[in-house]
Amino acid sequence: NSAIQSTTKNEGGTAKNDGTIKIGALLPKSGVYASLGKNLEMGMKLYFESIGWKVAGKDIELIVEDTEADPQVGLRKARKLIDQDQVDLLTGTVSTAVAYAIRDEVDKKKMPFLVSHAGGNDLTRSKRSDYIWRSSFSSWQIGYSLGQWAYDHIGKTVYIAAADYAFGREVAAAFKEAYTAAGGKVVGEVYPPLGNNDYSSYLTTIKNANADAVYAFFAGSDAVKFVQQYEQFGLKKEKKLIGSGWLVSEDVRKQQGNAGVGTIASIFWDYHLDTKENKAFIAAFEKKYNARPTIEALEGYDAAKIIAEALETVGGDASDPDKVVEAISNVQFVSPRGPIQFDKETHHIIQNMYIIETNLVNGQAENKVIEVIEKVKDPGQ
Amino acid sequence: MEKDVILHVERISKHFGGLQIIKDVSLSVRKGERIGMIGPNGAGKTTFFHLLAGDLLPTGGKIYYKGREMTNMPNFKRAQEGIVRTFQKNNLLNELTVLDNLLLVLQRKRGMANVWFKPRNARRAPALFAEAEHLLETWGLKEIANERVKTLSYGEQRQVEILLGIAMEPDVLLLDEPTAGMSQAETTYIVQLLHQLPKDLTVMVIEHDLDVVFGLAERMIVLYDGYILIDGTPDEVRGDERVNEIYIGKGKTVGAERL
Amino acid sequence: MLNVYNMNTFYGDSHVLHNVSLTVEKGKVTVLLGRNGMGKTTTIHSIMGMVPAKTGKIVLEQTEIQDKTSFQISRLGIGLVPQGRRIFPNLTVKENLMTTYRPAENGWTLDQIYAMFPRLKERESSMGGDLSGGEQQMLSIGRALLTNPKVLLLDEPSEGLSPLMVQEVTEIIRQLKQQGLTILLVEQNLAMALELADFVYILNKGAVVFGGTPNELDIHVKNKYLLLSS
Amino acid sequence: MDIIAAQLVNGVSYGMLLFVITCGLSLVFGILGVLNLAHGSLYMIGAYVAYTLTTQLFENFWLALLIAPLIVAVLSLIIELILLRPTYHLGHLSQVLLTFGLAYVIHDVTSIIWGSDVLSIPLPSFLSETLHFFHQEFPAYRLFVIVAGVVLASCLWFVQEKTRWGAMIRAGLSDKEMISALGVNIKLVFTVVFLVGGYLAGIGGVIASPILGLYPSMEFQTLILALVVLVVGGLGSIAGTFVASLVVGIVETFGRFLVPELSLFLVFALMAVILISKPNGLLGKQVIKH
Amino acid sequence: MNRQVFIGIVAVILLIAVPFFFSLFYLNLLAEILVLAIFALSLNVLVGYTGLVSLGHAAFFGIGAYASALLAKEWSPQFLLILLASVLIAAAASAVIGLFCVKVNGFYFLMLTLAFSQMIYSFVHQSTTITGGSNGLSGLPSPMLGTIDLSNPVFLYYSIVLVFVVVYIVLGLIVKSPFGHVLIGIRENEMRMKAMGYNTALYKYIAFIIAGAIGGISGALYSNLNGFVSPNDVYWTMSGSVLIMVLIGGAGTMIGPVLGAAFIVILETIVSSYTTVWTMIIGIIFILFVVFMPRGLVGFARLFQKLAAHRLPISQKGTKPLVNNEANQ
Ligand SMILES: Nc1ncnc2c1ncn2[C@@H]1O[C@H](COP(=O)(O)OP(=O)(O)OP(=O)(O)O)[C@@H](O)[C@H]1O
Ligand SMILES: Nc1ncnc2c1ncn2[C@@H]1O[C@H](COP(=O)(O)OP(=O)(O)OP(=O)(O)O)[C@@H](O)[C@H]1O
Ligand SMILES: [Mg+2]
Ligand SMILES: [Mg+2]
Repeated sequence: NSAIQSTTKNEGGTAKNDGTIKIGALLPKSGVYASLGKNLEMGMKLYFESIGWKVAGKDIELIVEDTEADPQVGLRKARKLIDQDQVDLLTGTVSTAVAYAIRDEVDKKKMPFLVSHAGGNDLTRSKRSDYIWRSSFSSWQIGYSLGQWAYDHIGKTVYIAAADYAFGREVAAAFKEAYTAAGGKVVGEVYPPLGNNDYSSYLTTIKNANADAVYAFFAGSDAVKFVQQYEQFGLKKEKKLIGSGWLVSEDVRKQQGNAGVGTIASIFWDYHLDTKENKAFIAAFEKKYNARPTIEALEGYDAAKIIAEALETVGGDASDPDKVVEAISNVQFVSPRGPIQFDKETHHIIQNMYIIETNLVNGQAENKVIEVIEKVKDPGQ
Repeated sequence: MEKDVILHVERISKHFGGLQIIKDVSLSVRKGERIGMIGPNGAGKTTFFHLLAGDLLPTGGKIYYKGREMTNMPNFKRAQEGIVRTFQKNNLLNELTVLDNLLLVLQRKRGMANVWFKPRNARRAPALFAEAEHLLETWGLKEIANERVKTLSYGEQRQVEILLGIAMEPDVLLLDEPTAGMSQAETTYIVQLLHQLPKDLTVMVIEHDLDVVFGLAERMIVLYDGYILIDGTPDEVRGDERVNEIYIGKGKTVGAERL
Repeated sequence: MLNVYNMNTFYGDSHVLHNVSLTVEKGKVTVLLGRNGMGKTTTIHSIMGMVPAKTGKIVLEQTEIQDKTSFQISRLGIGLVPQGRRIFPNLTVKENLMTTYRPAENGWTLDQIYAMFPRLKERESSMGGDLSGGEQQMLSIGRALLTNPKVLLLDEPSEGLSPLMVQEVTEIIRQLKQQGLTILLVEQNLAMALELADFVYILNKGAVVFGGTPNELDIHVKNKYLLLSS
Repeated sequence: MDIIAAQLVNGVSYGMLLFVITCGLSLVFGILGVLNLAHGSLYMIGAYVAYTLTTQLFENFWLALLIAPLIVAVLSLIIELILLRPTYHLGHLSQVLLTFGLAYVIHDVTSIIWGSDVLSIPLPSFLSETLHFFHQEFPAYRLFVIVAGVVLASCLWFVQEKTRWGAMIRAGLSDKEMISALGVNIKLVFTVVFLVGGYLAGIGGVIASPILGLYPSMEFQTLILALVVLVVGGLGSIAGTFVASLVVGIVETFGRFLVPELSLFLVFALMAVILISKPNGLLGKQVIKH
Repeated sequence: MNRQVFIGIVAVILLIAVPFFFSLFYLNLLAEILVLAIFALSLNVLVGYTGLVSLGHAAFFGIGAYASALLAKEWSPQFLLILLASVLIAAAASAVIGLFCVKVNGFYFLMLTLAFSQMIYSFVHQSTTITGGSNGLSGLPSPMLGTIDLSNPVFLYYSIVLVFVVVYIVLGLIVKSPFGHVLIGIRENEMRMKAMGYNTALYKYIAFIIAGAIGGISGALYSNLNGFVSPNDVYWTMSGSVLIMVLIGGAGTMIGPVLGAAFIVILETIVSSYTTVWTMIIGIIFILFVVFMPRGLVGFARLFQKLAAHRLPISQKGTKPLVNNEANQ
């Protein structure tokens, strides 16, 4: 198919190989987000394997492309998957910037795209597309869910510290929205750069401020450094540390030693969630990979399941993107994270949020779910 | 100031940290003069040239050129205005050919340096290339015109150094030990050519080869420890006891340098 | 002391030295003359291992050195005063002298060099690159002497020196010779060269065209290879 | 007032952390003139090896501090002999490509060996204590970093100023051929200095990573940071790097304290201001002139 | 007709023919290569010809890209207008930054350009309301050329080819002109150029502005091609990769940066589809390049040409008489 042909013809729907269904996954496999990408992929593979890489009698082929968490590369790879590999469906992107970057391309080419991580609010708000559905979370869900609870249980004043990038700021703003609505007061905010190396200066400032607690959004190596230094500079004794679940998630908690113990966070899944779906998922994952699943593994697993169920509904015929999208919107099941379904208005997932606390169990820092906030729905604007 | 004074130096001095290298030197140079400059090693001759050419700025004093003050004029501007120097230590564009070195001089002189969209080659700029060829021919460097400078022998590079200075068509030419490192044969040849330079060209030459300097100069300046010891005719200098003492050495007379 | 047999040296493809053979006798001053670009410096560099000869043999006392690297050659006792001085501009005068100093019994010391060139002592803590041309030449000579060599290669040591200093250096070379040092001297200053020479070679187009005592160097040869005869 | 004092201590300790990271680069690039963009990678290897040693083999930080840098030094030796030595003559631009390629290779090799998860190095218990002064608390490990920085600086200063090595390297930089002809095995000197630079990178990795953490792409972040400190101080002088580390450390700490919105901007603005007013950095040696 | 012009015309014909034979994916890839090639060409004016190694060239790419994106959003979708305006803005920015940068040399220049570009990065990254912060600006309106809608990738591709050809010819003329030779002279020995009467600071400044302006062109094209901009466009990694394109292609030649851009983009896209350790493979390729073809792809091609023509490489010294003064004897 030359470029001239494919741009002059209106319908790109040429006959594809009918024996297989191709799924393109855009995931970072190098750079800072490599381990997130890796876990998402592991989760997806776990699910597809459980159904024998077959859906509605067709083989599933998963093509993973490395986005390097770079929008340009992401777009280039999306084009490759769509134009070259002719995939039936796209999923993935860890980075919101990458998701935004490919949004128009996906929309224009009517390519069903199930977002399995990127949480930027606008993806299901101002940048909503008929072909984009999100099964992961939005930054609003993460931040907002802790606001009321923190006011009720932690204290009346907080200091906010969040990594300085769009996602960090969105989460912080959502928390602030809920917290102040509940009556709490934000006494200060600080946004250290992403990948900041030394928090001592910020921590000294925070320490000398008058706040009951500190709401923090950090992830990955930032979370390790922040939580450790939070303890080392003596803040832990004075101010409760609360934040998003990534502050004490599976991939960082062990590295924090016991520094994270006592932290309160909100998130949409936890390893210690006590449901039979979760137990089964964890058992399967640990058997296959001999490691604990992370939240990204769960996201991958769920995304794979949503895709498979939707394809099952359309009988394995992915040639009409509108039908595929329609099928996705109707998927609902009880996931390891609890019951999930899509909001047909916003294309965003409706899910439970959990308040978790980090405790010491047998000398190990472990999270425990202390409260469930059910069916949290993104407002969509 | 007299009318035909082209260069006038008024009590300039130069310090480096605590060292005073040039001490209140004053000098007037008339147009077309041929001045030889000698003095012991480290007397400040090269530094004096640096000051004239603007490669260093003086710590005190003033320099006038063609009646205008130019004490703080930057070096490239002075070169454009006609004060041109050669370097004691070869200072060429080593990766380029001799021809390319020369063309860079000529293209500026011919006002072509700011031509942007016309290739510089023999077809598009025949006059430029012809002139370069002529110069290389005259100065006996034609065979090495297309050699890269860094592959030339030391003495050959010295010859290029002088050629670049002359090709600038200066009004005042400052030659810093032009024949050092050149063989006797080349020295003789170059000196002949220097004699043929236009009469209205002002030349100042630093040289330790007394034959060369006394052959060229009609006025001699002896610099000693940062000040002018003698400023006079070659004969005055030749006869001066102090010069023999500090510079030429006993038992030697000018002219006996060579066989 | 130092013998060069049939040396051929190339820069890339260009054949610069053609079967050059030289004998530098112990305790003598051997002078190498020739016009610009004839291969004098290349000869020196080949002996020193800086531009290794492609073929030929170079023997210092009994050791063949043509395959050695220049620092080994230097340590075997060959000192070099290079053309163009090649002072280390970002080292002080004292550092220039002392960095490569190799002490020897009854050998040169820093104080002796300073006594010989008082100017260097005055400028002891100046950067090498700031020195005047002549001062750098003195420094270059001093630096080579402080490696306390057995054979000294001098490539135009008088360049840039005032007549007075030329005499001084001539005197030094004479003394060195008397102390038994072996010297290979390249010079454009014929007066100086012939005053010192025990034996003279002339290079022309990379080949040895004359070898003999200064007395044998008649006006013919000179006109042909050294002077401008047109 | 207490908070100012506390921030000052933070600034000094951060500055010394920067020095520990930068001193190896200062030696290899500033003094030896080898633009080694894989320097951050050597740092990273030091950190990862220390991680393995402390968590899997000995569980002893001090032993790791001893052994990990040696391993990095051996690796640098191999790199110098096989890759750099034959290509020195090609100049800086080739070194950029070469060492950048090397950094890429090391990047993947480490992620194959150690994975791409975030890791951290456990500290001996007395270093994980918290100390109290100025009515503030301060981690003991940060004091250790300050001491380490000062010790390293003194050793390097001594070697550079009091031995012939410093002069030899500088001479070799301006004219390699000539220094060889005067009897110095300059290739060996370069190799040894590069090796020492690698050793210092390893030390930097071990000492800094308990604070900075271990994570994929850490090497590039560290490299940029180190380059900034290096130029602020000026090439060619350990003293410059030392001063620059303190200046950058203190300015950044107070910048984050006073105008936290400009955190990202600050280091680079500082570097720009310094380079514009002092084109050779704070204490940089003048570039070689004619 | 001379050989170079002939090769040029053939190349242009090939570029025009591409959409008829290759799929959309390759078309977009080629368009991206051309855009980055323009970027590399612009940096080459500094690195290859003037001898100023910049690690902050992404600043101008990013300024061009953001200017174009914002103008397209707020002002007019007209491709040419936007392109022109973005170039002017990038040129203005380089005029300001260049003022400071040309005063320092060598590695300090590299770091000062880095500093400026990182400051611009942090501005772009943080002023979320204007630039979209770390998420960048997406959903840009598709460009129009008069009444032609360039959202059709083929038309957009042809527009890019056109700009590329114009830039290549203009730069090709500049570097061969007397002005270009001045830049080369500065690269070789700035001090001597001053002694020849050249105001080298001014020439460096002009070169900096040319490079910045053309960098701006490529940035503007990039945002039109992709329909979004992101802070990555201004980040130092972008400066680093374009520098590598120049080096691997061969600095100081016209075709080198183009080859370098093509090589890197193709390599990255293809290798990373097959293996996760693609960084390592690219790294090894860099190393092999330095060891085996230190003069870049171009040097390699030249060597090959020479060998094929059975000519002796590099120096013609062998034939030259050692003596240069025979004419005088
Ligand atoms: N930048 C500088 N810093 C310090 N001292 C300097 C500097 N430049 C020159 N000098 C000193 O100034 C003195 C004069 O140097 P200059 O080069 O002018 O001498 P000269 O008369 O040309 O000598 P020669 O005949 O040996 O070339 C020397 O002693 C030198 O050390
Ligand atoms: N690096 C080089 N690459 C190629 N050719 C060179 C190189 N160095 C010197 N040559 C050539 O070798 C020949 C001999 O040069 P050499 O420097 O030995 O001459 P020389 O006799 O010392 O001359 P001078 O009196 O000018 O110092 C010259 O023709 C020169 O052009
Ligand atoms: Mg002088
Ligand atoms: Mg010579």
